[in-house]
Amino acid sequence: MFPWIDGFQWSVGHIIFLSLFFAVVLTILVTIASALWRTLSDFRTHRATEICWRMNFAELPDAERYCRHQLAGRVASRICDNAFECRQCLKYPEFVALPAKTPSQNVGIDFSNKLLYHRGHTWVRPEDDGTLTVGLDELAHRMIGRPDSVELPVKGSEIECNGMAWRMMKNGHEIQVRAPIEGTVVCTGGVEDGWYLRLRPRGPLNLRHLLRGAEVCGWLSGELDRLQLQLSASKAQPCLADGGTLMPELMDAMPEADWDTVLAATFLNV
Amino acid sequence: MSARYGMVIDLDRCTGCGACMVACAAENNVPPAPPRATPRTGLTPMLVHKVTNGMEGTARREVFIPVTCMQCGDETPCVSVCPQQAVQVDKATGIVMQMPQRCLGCRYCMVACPYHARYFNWWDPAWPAGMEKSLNPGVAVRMRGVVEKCNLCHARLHSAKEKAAAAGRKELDPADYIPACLEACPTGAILFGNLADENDAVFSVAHSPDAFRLLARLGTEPKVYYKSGQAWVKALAEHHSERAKESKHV
Amino acid sequence: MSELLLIDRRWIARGVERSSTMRFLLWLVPWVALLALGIYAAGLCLYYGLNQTNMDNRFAFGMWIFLDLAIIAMGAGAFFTGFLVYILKQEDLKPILNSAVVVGLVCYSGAVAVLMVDVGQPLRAWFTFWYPNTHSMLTEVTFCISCYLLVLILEYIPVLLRNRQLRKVPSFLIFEHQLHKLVPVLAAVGAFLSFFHQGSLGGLYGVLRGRPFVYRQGFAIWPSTFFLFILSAIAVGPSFLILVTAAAERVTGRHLVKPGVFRKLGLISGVLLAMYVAVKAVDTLVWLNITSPSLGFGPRDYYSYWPISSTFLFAVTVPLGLFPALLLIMPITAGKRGWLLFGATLACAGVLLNRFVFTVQTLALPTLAFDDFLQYSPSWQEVATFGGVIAYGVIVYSLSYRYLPLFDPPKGADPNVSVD
Amino acid sequence: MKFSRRDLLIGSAGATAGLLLTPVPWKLLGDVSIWTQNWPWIPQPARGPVETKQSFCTLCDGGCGVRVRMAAGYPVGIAGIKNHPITKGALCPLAFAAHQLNWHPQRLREVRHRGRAASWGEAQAAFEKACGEGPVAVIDGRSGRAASSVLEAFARKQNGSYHVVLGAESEGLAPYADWSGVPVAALGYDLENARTVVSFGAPMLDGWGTPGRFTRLWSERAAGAADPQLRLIQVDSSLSRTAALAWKWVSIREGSETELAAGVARVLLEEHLVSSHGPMPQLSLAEVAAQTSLTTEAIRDLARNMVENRPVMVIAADGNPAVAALNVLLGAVAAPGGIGKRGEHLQPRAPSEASIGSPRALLLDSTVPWEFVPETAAEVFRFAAWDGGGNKADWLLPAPGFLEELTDVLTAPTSAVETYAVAMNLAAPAAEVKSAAQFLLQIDPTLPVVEKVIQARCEELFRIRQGTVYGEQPVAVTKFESAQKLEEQLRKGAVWMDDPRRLGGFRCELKKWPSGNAVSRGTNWDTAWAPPALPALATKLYQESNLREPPAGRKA
Amino acid sequence: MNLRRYLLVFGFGFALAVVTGWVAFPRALYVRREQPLAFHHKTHSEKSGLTQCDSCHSLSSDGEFAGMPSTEICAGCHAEKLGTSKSEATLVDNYVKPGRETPWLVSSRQPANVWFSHAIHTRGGGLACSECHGNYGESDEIRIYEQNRISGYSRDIWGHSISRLRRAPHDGMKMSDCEACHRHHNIEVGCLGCHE
Repeated sequence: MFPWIDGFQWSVGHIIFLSLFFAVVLTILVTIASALWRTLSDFRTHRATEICWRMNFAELPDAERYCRHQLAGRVASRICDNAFECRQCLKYPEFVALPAKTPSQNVGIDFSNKLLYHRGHTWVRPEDDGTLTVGLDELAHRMIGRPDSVELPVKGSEIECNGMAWRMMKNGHEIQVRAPIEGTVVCTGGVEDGWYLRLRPRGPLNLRHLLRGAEVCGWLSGELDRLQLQLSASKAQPCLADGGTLMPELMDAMPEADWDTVLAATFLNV
Repeated sequence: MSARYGMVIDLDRCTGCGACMVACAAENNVPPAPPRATPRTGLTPMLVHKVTNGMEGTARREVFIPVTCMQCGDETPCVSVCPQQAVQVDKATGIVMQMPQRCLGCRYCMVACPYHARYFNWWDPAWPAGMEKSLNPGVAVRMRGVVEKCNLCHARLHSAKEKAAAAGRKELDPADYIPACLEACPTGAILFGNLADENDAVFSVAHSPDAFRLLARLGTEPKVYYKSGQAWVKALAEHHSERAKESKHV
Repeated sequence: MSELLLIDRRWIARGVERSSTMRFLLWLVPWVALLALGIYAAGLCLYYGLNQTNMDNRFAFGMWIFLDLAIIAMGAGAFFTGFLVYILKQEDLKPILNSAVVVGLVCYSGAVAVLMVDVGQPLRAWFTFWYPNTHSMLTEVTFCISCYLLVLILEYIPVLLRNRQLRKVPSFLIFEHQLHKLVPVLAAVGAFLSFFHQGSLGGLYGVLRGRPFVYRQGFAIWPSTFFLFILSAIAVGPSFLILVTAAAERVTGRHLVKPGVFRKLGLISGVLLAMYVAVKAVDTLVWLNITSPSLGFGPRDYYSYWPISSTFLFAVTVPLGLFPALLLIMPITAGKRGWLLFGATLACAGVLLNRFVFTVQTLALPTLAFDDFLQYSPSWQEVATFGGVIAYGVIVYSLSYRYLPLFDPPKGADPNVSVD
Repeated sequence: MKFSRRDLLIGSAGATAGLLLTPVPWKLLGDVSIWTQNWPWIPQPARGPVETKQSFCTLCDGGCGVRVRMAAGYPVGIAGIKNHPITKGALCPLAFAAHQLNWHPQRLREVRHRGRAASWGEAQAAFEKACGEGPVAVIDGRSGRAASSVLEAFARKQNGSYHVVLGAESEGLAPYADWSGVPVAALGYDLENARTVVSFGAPMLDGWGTPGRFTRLWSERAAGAADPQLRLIQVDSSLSRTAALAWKWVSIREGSETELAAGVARVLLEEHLVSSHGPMPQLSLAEVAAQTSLTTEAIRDLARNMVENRPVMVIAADGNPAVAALNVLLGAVAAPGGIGKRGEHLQPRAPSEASIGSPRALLLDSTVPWEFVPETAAEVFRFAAWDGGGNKADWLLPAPGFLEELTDVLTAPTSAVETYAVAMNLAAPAAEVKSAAQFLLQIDPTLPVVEKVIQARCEELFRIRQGTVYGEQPVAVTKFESAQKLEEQLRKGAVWMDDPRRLGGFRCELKKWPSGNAVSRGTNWDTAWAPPALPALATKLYQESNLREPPAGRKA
Repeated sequence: MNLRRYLLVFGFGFALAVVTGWVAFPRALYVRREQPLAFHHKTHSEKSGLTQCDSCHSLSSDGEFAGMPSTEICAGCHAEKLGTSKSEATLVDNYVKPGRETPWLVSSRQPANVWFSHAIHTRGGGLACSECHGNYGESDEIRIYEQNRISGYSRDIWGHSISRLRRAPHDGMKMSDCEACHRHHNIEVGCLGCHE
């Protein structure tokens, strides 16, 4: 194996063989090492969350990737391939100019036009002092009801858009709420306050990727349909009469449903 | 000095008594076969085959062919195949050396050997109670799971070397190095010596017209020669196509 | 119980339909039993030594080596598909790539496991790396197989990390992401390694000048069998992939890949097989008329024994060589699934028989004129040990199929409808 | 801060990485491999000083000289003695593993009474009781040894009887003894001077007589030669190993030796191939041919071959008088290269008494072959080193094994010249053993002591001043200055051999052509010679190379 | 971001393993065994003038090396107690009087599969004893015998430092040490030149 080991020969064949072997082993090791290194640096440069989000997004079926403009009825049909990152979307300006056609109907869940919604069922409210308040939307509330416990990030910690904002426990299910936007935690609220986080945005404020107005209505109705299908797909008895409203404390009402899947489907999990 | 130790076995002198086998086994601490052993799973570094000319009645002839490691010279089949250099040809003596302690028991060398002169330790070596007192101190007992073969009574070469060194000689005395098999042969059918030395008796006999080697055409250059006046024996050993009927071994 | 169902459910990728937990467990039971038996038999061999087998001084290699050679040839599909996809950019084969990797991993790790039982001193196996004899084909095999096994594991990791639960760990997901970017490098290395060890497995026999039945002349340091084994391996690899995938489809009752993929694999397999048969024929003629006679051995020294006779040689070349090749190439047959599978089966059988002849027949034939033609039948320990390996393969593949994205599901389908 | 499962995983990952940079995995890997090279359950040879000694093999009455390598006080290797005057270094295959025989699984290690373990004390008590109640018959396998004289003396004092079981070779000589009145023990074959040896089924090259004596002769004078100095003609029903190597093989129907002998005799007489006039056998040549399945021509050829190249001798496998008579006819009796009469310088061997009668007890020496099973009602005390299996002995008494007993080695039955040697007890006994002589000496201390007898015989040899002592160098007895020196030499493994002498001094008369039946030995004892229990090794080797069938029931 | 914390935990595990492997492991690997009696080379060379190794560790004329002197050699002087030391008493009472061999634990003993001829190395090769055995002959203490728990070898075979770095020339009697010396004197011997 090595010159000082018994059986080593300074012959051409021997040298060639061993150098080939070492070359191969080296290549393999270098491959592993570089993969590890890149992983590490992704974390250091805060790109990790985005990559995770994009990879998960890539796995989504089309049904879960309707573009906001389709939801708003501005275009007939459009599938997002940009991980819902309208801020980097080149098409955004031309579409947003179009008029929204979706009528603002009652989908059984009330939502506010003052709030900007994220597909993870969180909303963002810009405050006057330039901070942003983040809370859970009505649908999530109805589903989860009163969480058994809430684990909020400590003040001053950095939050990444689409990364985990805070963690809640309900009936043994872990719910990792996605952050609607990146920023630094200024102060934290709770269930009683109706909001959970107050963030100071990183860099110039850009909320373009959040749903608003007509889009929300389309989006929520879509979500409700999916939720219904999800729940009836699992071994739960039908619970949503047409036109009926979503009952509160859904998770308590149907403990045997496959909530892991449901929560993941509604993005209420990282 | 670079010797080429080899043998000439005179088949016309071999009575097939098996003394060489017993002496070899005793010298090299070969354990007795366990009850489950078959003739094909035993250890016989020296093995005498009984071969007939295939005729019947009074025309029938028999010959006994002792087969051991042929100590192949060039193209040694077993050496080149061993993955971890557990077999090598000794430069000084030409002996093909098998190292049980290095062997991992892949048995590739046994597949490579055309003479079936290599044996695998299928069992842990075991002797009847007390018999271990009769083991030859010059030879290490092999462990289960390794290949072994004739090393030309290497323990005897060792003591010959030691004797020479003690007497301050560089060359060892041929009388000190005599493998067990030919020491045991009652008819002196086995001749042993240095094939590289033209004055050595074995050299001239090996080059006599009666001398031949097993499967010589394989080109493995065995250093064990055979000798017989009977044409059919020579033909049998060299030309494979003339097969012997009902040749006995297993 | 329902807990178990839920947990099992949570590990299955979202939006794909899999058989119920019960059915899956029932399916596993017999295989686990077989695996347990195999482990017991292997344990016997390791504890008491190889006297547990029916190998002997003449049959130094037995059923284990023969089947190892066979499954390693079958596993060639892994590196070859990787080579086609990443190096030759045959993107349409991508859907079966993961499945191919698993098949390769199973075949190679299984073979290595059996080898560890087969050698008399497994604890010293590392000597081969420490004191390598670089002239030995076996050294080449050992180095290549162990390196390639490492590569296969690395290729398997990304598939593994895409599991629904594991991917929740961000670092895993990122690592998978990064490693996946580098997989082409691994594919290239893997192709290089497999090329050499598939070859050296043939060289293993080709260099044996003491065994005229397998001794071959060749090119540089490599006898002709070196190249023949490569060719036969890459020829049969895709066929085996077809069979495995087809079997998976049969068991799961789903269409896993588009028919086009089978067709393409079959075509590749067939063409290569045809080439193999041609080269093999030439090689056999050269050997029988030049190489073997020069060593003093004629055809009747090989083919005058029952049950082994020239029919074996014929079988390998025509009914199990040329015929399947045609089945796999000709559109009329290759178009029909049944014929395609039949062809693939024959192709695999052919290589199986070829490896058998090289391993077992070689040892059965006497070299000394006064020696006999011997026969050998494996002991139950040998059979069981290998059965264990097969069980291991089935189990690993089943688990991978259930919990990992082996055949990536087509996008845009409604998650509730069983799409795969 | 609290530790999560994730911390544990990461920590162990770190530990794994760190461990690779320590000697732990690598040293363990190495040490485990070394362990496989020195597995504790694998026996290793003892360390200790190595020395080489000389002695004699006493497994059979061949009296071959052995060179013994001793390590840590036990024999570890056997070889022949080059300058042994008769065997010239040749030995039978068994001898090379004889030192392992002492550890053979069938070695008798304890006294057994009717199958159950007993003590030496009980055995002695039982024997003394028996002696008190009636006559004792003592049976010896090899007469004339110092130990034999102890046995014989005991038998005499107990007014019991002393018998000797003859080996096959001696049986073959018995007819001449009957015809000439010379005791069998004094007769032998003068092979060294013969030029044609006709063997009627005797395994000449397969352990006959002193193994090695004839094989050595054959290899020097016959092997491989088309027209050898020494012609070996083998009459055998099957292609035995001897037949396969013989100059000529005469294949006859099994058991028709007597007829063939008659046929040959008729030819010899009819064609006047022999000078002497013997009685003509009744059988006609045609009848013989029919019986032996030979052609009459073949029989004539055989007869002519016999006289072509003289001196010739005929050797029978057993005591067949018809075959023996051929030697008389051929004038091979008391002639060089024929049947010879040895000098008897040491005290003549006691004649074996004809009838066993009905003794109270029967004592068998360990030299009696296992196949010898007397038909008697007496209580049998059997000495043996190895358990030979099924037998009728009431008492089995463990006797010394190979090189475990001091004994003298007398002339081999087939030898034409007298020899004398001493086998030393080189090896410590593997169990608590006693020879028959030692056993009897405990009972009756007045009996002669083996050492003393040997000493006396050495003095006798010194006194007669004949023969030569073959040690490192051959030294004539006349060169020795004292009997002690001579004994010393013999105890070191030298062998005394009488001077070669002109044979003769006895005649055999054939009144009528003998029938095949052996002359009655006065007993109905089965005395076929058979080898002792085989060394584990030899059995194994025979099993693996079917050179011989392993003797039944004697597997290691 | 708790990346820093993970690195800390990783480093802790790493350090722990390294320390264990280099410090604790070597101690745990060997079992220490006492010699039957405290023999001091120095005492013997000074008091009785036995300065030559082979006056006790004799080498016979045909090259056989006695190794540890037999009890009868000791008895040559110690037939009766000469002094008052405890170990001498042990020698005389336990071994000389009953005529038993002293069960020395030989630190430099090679395994059974090694054939080493002192004759060839000393008479043939002209090596001094100390070149392999160091100056143990002058030492005035008795070595504790350290035995590897797995391989059963004496610690002297591997050498005293687990890393085999910065060793005294005679420290270590592994195959590689023999080879190194042979290479240095360009002596070529095959496997069976030194193995049985």
